[in-house]
Amino acid sequence: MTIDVPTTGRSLPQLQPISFIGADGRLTDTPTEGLRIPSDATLTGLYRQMVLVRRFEAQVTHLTRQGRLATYPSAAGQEAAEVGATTALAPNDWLFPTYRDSAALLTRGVPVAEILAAFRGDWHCGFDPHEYHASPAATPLATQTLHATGFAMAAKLKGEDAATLTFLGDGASSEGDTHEAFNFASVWQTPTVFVLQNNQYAISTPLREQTNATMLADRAAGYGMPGLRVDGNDVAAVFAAVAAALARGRNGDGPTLIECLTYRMESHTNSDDPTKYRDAEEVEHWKQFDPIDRLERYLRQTGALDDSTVAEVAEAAETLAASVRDAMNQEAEVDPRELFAHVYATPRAALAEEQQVLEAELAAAGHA
Amino acid sequence: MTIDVPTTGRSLPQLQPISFIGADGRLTDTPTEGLRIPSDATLTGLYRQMVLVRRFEAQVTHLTRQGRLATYPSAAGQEAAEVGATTALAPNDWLFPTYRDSAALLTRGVPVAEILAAFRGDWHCGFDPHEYHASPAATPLATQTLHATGFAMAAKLKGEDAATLTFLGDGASSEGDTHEAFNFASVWQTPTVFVLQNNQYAISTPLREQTNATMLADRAAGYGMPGLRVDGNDVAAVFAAVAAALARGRNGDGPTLIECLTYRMESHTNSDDPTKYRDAEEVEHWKQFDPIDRLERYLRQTGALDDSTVAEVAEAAETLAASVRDAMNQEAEVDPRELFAHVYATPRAALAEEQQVLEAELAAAGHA
Amino acid sequence: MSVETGTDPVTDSTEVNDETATAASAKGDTAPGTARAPDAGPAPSSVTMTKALNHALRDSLADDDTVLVFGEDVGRLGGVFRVTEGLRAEFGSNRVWDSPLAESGIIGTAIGMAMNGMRPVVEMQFDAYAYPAFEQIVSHVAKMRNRTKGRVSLPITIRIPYAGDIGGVEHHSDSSEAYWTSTPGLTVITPSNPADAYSLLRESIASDDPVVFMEPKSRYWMKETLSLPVSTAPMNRAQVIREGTDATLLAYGPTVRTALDSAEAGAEHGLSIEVIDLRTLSPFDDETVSESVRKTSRAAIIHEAAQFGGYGAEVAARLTERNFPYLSAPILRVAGFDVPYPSPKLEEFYLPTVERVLDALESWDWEL
Amino acid sequence: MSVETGTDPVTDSTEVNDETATAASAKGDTAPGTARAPDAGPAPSSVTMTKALNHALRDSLADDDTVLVFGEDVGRLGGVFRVTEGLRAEFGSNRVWDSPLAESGIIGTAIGMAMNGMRPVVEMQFDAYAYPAFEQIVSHVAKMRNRTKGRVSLPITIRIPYAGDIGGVEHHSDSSEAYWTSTPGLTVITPSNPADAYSLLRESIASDDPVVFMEPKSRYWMKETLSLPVSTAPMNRAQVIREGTDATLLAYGPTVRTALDSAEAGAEHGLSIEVIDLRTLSPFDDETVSESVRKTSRAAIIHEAAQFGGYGAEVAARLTERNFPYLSAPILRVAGFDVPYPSPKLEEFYLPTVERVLDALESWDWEL
Ligand SMILES: Cc1ncc(C[n+]2csc(CCOP(=O)(O)OP(=O)(O)O)c2C)c(N)n1
Ligand SMILES: Cc1ncc(C[n+]2csc(CCOP(=O)(O)OP(=O)(O)O)c2C)c(N)n1
Ligand SMILES: [Mg+2]
Ligand SMILES: [Mg+2]
Repeated sequence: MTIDVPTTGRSLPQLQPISFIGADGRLTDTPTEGLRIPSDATLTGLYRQMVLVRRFEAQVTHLTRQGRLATYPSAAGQEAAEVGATTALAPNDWLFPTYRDSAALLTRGVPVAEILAAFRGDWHCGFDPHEYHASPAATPLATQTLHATGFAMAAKLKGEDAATLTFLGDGASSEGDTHEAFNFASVWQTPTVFVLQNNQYAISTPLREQTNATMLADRAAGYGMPGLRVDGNDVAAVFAAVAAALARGRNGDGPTLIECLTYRMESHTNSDDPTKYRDAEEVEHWKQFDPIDRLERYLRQTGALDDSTVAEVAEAAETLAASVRDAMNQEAEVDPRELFAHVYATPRAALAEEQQVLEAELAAAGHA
Repeated sequence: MTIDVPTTGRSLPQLQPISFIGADGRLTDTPTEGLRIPSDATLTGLYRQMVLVRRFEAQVTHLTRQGRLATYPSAAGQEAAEVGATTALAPNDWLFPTYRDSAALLTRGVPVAEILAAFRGDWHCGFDPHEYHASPAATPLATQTLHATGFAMAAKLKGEDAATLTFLGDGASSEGDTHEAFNFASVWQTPTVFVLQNNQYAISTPLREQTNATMLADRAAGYGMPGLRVDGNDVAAVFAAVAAALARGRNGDGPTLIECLTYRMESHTNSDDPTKYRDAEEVEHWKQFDPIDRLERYLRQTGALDDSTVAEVAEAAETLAASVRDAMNQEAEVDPRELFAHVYATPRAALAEEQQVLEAELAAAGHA
Repeated sequence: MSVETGTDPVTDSTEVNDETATAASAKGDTAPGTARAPDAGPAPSSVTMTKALNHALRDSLADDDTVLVFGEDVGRLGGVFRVTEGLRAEFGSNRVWDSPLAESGIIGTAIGMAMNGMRPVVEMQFDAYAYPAFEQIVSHVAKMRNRTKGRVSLPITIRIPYAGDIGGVEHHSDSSEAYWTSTPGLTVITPSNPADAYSLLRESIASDDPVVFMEPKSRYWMKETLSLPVSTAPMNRAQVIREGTDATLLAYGPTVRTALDSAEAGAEHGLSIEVIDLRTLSPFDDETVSESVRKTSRAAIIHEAAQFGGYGAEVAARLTERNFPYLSAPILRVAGFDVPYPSPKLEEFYLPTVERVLDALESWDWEL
Repeated sequence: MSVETGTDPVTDSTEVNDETATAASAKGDTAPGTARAPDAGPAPSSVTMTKALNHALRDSLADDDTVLVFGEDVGRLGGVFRVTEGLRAEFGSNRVWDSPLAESGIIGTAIGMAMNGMRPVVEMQFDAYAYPAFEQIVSHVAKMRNRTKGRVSLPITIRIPYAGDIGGVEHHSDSSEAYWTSTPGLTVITPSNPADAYSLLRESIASDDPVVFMEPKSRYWMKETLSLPVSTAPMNRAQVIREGTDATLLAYGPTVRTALDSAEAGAEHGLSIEVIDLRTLSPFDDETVSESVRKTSRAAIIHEAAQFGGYGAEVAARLTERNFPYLSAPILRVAGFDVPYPSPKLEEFYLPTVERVLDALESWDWEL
């Protein structure tokens, strides 16, 4: 048979997740597929940002329990993946997050109130995607993976030096859209990095009922795309892997799938009841792999971090938390008339009529 | 990290397609992954059936050109995959074919007129799926792969000794449903065999714009499912691989993906114009891999086939062709009232009213 | 059957929807009284709609071995709205289980199971999340019986929590009924109270036609004092739940409450308003509704979905066609505005309220 | 602008749809005359609708670098209906290309491209094959602008060949317009003749709103003598294409021909019938249509899709709401029956015919 096929790099990822810094805060001897550990300066920045986002998540979860937000899906425990991946982005790159990735948006520089507008119920997307180079957080699972692919395709067609990064979950990996995105990205060789946060659960459904594969990174081979399995709680590994993948993409070498092994420490959202589907021991067990603890230990060893910096970062985190409280304790202004303002670029007479109906109702009810 | 994963059989298929009988009619020395060549008796039966379906396809294509059928997608050139896979089914197994797989339905015993009813325009599905253990030929691509998975799941839950086989194309492999079917089948370990007929084109789109993978069988690893790449024009290899996969499935060992490398010798359907997207030389080139020629040569060498059997089979093929002509030259009876008969199990008053409208129109137009 | 005020679901963390309930307010309710007096059976107790649905599933599972319940998080967790709570423990994971996260996969495999003699009852977690399964529902579930001349029926029940008014974030509050009602081949049912929820779900599961069973999320926590099992008016029939002579209000699911409240408010203005709970959207119960409209000569249909192309259009059009000479005013529609479903803080302005219904009633020229 | 009888597409094998055309009969047509007199330009020539569409794509590609054309078989083959013929050769495969076979992938990546400044024009090969993309269209294409307060617009044109009457096998003849028109955020357009096809497609591509552009397959081979470019009445406006005083027939796409023929036949019975080509289904041109209906006091809407929940329901409901005192009869609907689209031999009984329209007209009480 004479089928002409690309056979380069046809292989499955190594079984052991790529990791630089072990749970004990020491360097591991895991093979790292040619990746190099980021500098202490970079790692210190990552440490700082992880501490900030952890405090952010805790604060928002707390406010949600108090009823200030409608719902909130926290990424507590997943800080290394959120921060490591997002920090690797260049300003021109675009981020395509999900509902789980507020920490990534925060890292991307989106103001707190704009991130949380959706969860407080003010408006579906509170920020300007073009300003932060980040798409609205997607709730329909896996759909954003295709947006990231298309965006990157346009960048490639225009000759722009930009890549895209999209997060998705282990659950979302089962959706048809994920497959289509992997395939389109690889056929078109778009500069797209798929960061699959395998946090072991899709709401209540454990990984082993989601896939029968050894690892989700094994999917990549079926698309002729490199796949990596990374210790998702080692921010050094996540950063290095994502940065290399983004560089590959910008270099015209196509997409990469990076599976980050991690764990969702909190419930799915505030109203979930995880006792129905997982043991307290399992959560306990994962605490020993904490991404912040291990990095702090490591950086103290190298001398890049000392008590005073740790204290300074902790203080910055408290300042952030206070600003979250301030933002969420303010009532957001919502104007009912905006219901009609943004549906179409081209005005519609029938919508104007409906707006009049609403205005009359508002007037009758004594609204401003 | 302590993620518990199944690592058995984690590997990519061998690069060389599994093949017993080469294009030259001689035994190959390709590694065959533990499969064994079928007996001469079995191969003679497969030869016979391939000759019949080739004649069938030619006859139907001819009648379609004459306008007796609305459209027809021929599987000429793909007889080994169609016949080899379908013959491996046990009576209790179920077949889930596509529009391309009339040859499989013929092999399954569905009467000619009932297979062709859909293409002649009589009714969407002309046969009783329960009688032939074959679902209606699916036109929405890849959708049937999920039906085959669900059917097999029910068989498994009921403890039935039955497996399912579904055909899909290289183009259909890109649809989200294909991914979901692979995944559900592997997570649930259903007795399902996915026979992917990679005939190099999806209408006009060549394989290399459909996937960047080395081979489509590489997809299997990402689901923890065995994947095989087979010379799809070697009926011995197809039969052996599918039979083994069906046995695996019935044995409780889950699904298998089998990619059959083959080639669509005819246009996509009668109204397609393949000169727009492929060279005559390419078609010429593939003729040397013809599935029937090579098997005939091989069986003549082993002595299982001689001139008289070949002549007898040719005669049977002509008889079949005549019966196809007879069937298609008869006018099918279609009763307009049947429009309303099968939509719901529970009768609807509004449909009865609509039927009266039609009856009145028919009466006015002088219809019976 | 007596009536209680619903409790706030927020106070009972195991009984609430995991994504949206915190912001949801329980809707205190009077039961519209469609339940027939139960036969001698268990003592009446207070039952929420979720409990009634749960009971119906349990009884269907117990009565018929072929009933299967699967979908996202319906097993261990018991569904994000707890409708399937306890069923996995009671019937085992061969009858009730968590599927991989893929809606097309869920419907597609349900089709295969139904072809193989099962009665799958599947859940789409929120109605925007039925959209990935749109092709399987529209091209197969709705059409299989007709395609095969009635030889293959698909007794599938697709449970879809729908509509808003629970403070859900984007994509969690759609009313998708028009997509299903405009698809021939589907039966579309929606209960508005616990008794109907029980009775209609049992009938849906027992039906040989595929049923889209739409559960109004904002009514999930509505309570009735009820003895289960209960048998209410049969499916496919609408029901007059309040008698009146001046106008007819038509409603279903979440807006039945709005209609009853509007009738109450109308009474204060001296209007005698009849209220009909449609219960089944397809088929439409022309007999019951036309009879009422001929009596009152005026009608309005209330729904949450956007007005343009909504289900109310069909209701208005067919009532006008059938009753034109009896009408003293056009059939009105009181519906959501023609905009995407808004974020929680704006939904009160979007949803049809008693005020909007009364305004519509006032817009009629009562001298006519 | 003069008119020619269409030639039978079967005689010209390069100009026909590859799946269904053999059984298709060309519809000889009179052009309804919506085109404005062209400015001084190329000499008039005979143009089919496919050629007009092709010309519109070519001109849009030439005028605007951000216009991209991709989808299944739109490149080398020029689309199964040849609408994109020659464009890949002319503009190169960075502007016009064949995508992998996955509709959700096509729409999802188009969204990403549009976010990155492009104007993708994508084709869904048949309208049942837009269903796999339903979630991307409904949850993202329709909602992105609103979600982001107008910050992200998606100037995507989704071309969908739709409707029947071409002898297509199952799933090749759906009329899916009701799904799109009941989705706020989408603009839905359908031309009925070559001049409008050109002009409306150019406007759609230039629009900042996403447009579902529905091309009536049975009109593809309709010819008009025309100089391109041509500019007809603007999008979002309906057009009176025949004046009359006794009744108004509303039609769009494939049924405009039926409406004109019915008006002709009505004239023989002494009825003066006005015909309106809706051209844009969403938004609905209330002004033009209500004016006509107030004048004639009677109207009927004709479409191929099933009546229940079809687009005609919206038309009938809103015309009645707005013009009730002016109506001397209910707005009628002459539509397909409430059954799945039938196989080719039955479509003549399913489709609304001139006879069915005339019967409906007769059913009115003309003394009223
Ligand atoms: C298409 C779709 N189906 C279902 C849901 C409901 N849902 C929201 S989150 C979730 C689980 C997602 O799990 P995973 O992808 O692992 O991400 P994680 O929440 O763990 O970050 C589900 C089922 C959805 N949002 N979209
Ligand atoms: C969901 C869907 N999209 C598009 C089509 C139109 N279509 C029919 S056959 C075909 C190509 C299929 O190619 P492949 O899967 O390789 O099968 P082959 O025809 O080569 O046997 C396409 C695009 C379809 N039938 N279903
Ligand atoms: Mg997860
Ligand atoms: Mg193919």
